Amino acid sequence: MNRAPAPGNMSKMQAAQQEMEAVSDMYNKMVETCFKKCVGAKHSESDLNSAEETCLDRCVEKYVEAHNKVGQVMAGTR
Amino acid sequence: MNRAPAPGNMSKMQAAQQEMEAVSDMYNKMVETCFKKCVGAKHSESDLNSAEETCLDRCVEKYVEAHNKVGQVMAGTR
Amino acid sequence: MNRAPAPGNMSKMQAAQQEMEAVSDMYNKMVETCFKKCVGAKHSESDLNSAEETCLDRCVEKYVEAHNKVGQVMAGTR
Amino acid sequence: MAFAGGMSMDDQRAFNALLEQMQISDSLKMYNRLVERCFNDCVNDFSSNGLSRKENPCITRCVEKYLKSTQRTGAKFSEVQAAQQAAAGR
Amino acid sequence: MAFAGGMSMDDQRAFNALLEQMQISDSLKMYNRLVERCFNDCVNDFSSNGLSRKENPCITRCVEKYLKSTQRTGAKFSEVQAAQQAAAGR
Amino acid sequence: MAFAGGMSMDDQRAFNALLEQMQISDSLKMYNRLVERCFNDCVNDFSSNGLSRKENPCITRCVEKYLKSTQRTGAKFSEVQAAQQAAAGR
Repeated sequence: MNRAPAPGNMSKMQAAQQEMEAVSDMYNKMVETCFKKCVGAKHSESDLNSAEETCLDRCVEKYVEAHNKVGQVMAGTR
Repeated sequence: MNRAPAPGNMSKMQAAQQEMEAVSDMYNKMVETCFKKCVGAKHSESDLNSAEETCLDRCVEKYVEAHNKVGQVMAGTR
Repeated sequence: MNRAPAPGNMSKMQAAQQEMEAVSDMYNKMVETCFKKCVGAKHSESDLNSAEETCLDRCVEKYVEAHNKVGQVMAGTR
Repeated sequence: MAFAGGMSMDDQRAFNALLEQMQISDSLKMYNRLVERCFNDCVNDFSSNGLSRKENPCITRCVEKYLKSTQRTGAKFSEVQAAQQAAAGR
Repeated sequence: MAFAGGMSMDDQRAFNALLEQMQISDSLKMYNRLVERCFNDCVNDFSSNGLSRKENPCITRCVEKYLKSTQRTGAKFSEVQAAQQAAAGR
Repeated sequence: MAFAGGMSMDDQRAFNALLEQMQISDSLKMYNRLVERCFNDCVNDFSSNGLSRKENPCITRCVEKYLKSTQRTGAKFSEVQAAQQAAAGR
């Protein structure tokens, strides 16, 4: 009577974990990159101004677009 | 007869592990940051001079102070 | 009838895992470092030119040499 | 998220525990990155002890700005992901 | 590699599963680093939506160049490692 | 540290094994960071093979300086932590 998860389920969980770690890693890199590109290192204000907000929104959109594009190039389907 | 750790203990161990990993991650970032700020990239000597030593000591103190301050700001108690 | 790996084997597997992770971490840092030093950030071409290829080869050789040298210095046998 | 589809109850429970652990570990690392960034941006003078009167409020502003920035980035990311999944037809 | 020497069959099987998992996780992280690098190098203008006509081909070239570069670096690294092991006499 | 408080003997043993593993993994990563930093700071010329007569001693000095720096930083960190815990009254 083996109570351990069946191999199929085990790998399903591991695959889910790896997918989540990959999304989280991608997200963290995006946050850092967009903060650096849009907000900079001055910190004379504690609020984002509207130029920074627009920049952050576009940065996220472009980052996801770039992420998808890299996959296409790697798959040779550019 | 379940020999696995009780759930409470399990999470105690995981919490301890996560706290240790967090301290270690913080420590490693501090070492890198203070080395860059105080020692630089020249390496014409193999010893730290006394200005670099004083700088490292103050850098560690300030880093820990900043670490605590960030927690206070995040908790809204600034 | 304990089916878990014997402690000796367990640590053999963990040691193997740690060695692999260390090699992989070293390799990834080398790839990043040599790309930055030899290829740069312009990307006006999609092929490596021969100067970049030679640079990458030498960079790998030097990186491994530096890796070994650091070990010697740390062991006090310089 | 559709990650946990097709798992047994036991596996889902284990998966949720794992998820929770990852989130804690993620937020601890985020905290450390935040400290590193704001320290780097705000603290450059080591001629005296303790955070100076210029460095202290700089760190406060940096943290507040960073948190607002993460919030905005996260909201936009969810929006973009939802649009993508709608476009992919599921 | 000589890593798995002296293990039982069961342990070798577990080790291979672990190895496979590490490789998947490694290649996912590599993908993310590649995106980060090419985005950083190619995208610097946020005055309009979507990747521009300059940014788009820059990313393509960056990815292709990075992949060629990793291939070359990997091949050279294997060569150097083999030479070292031959010199060490095993 | 007060981490392991309130654990059973079995858990403490498992915890110590984990601790040891983390320390090994940490020191391997530190080694790799040290190589990366000193290579970055000392090696910038790829016009010939092998570390040059300038690069070689630069790496030696960099490693020695980095190790001294980590030692000093670690000692100071312990001191600051101890003072904090004394101030917190435990």
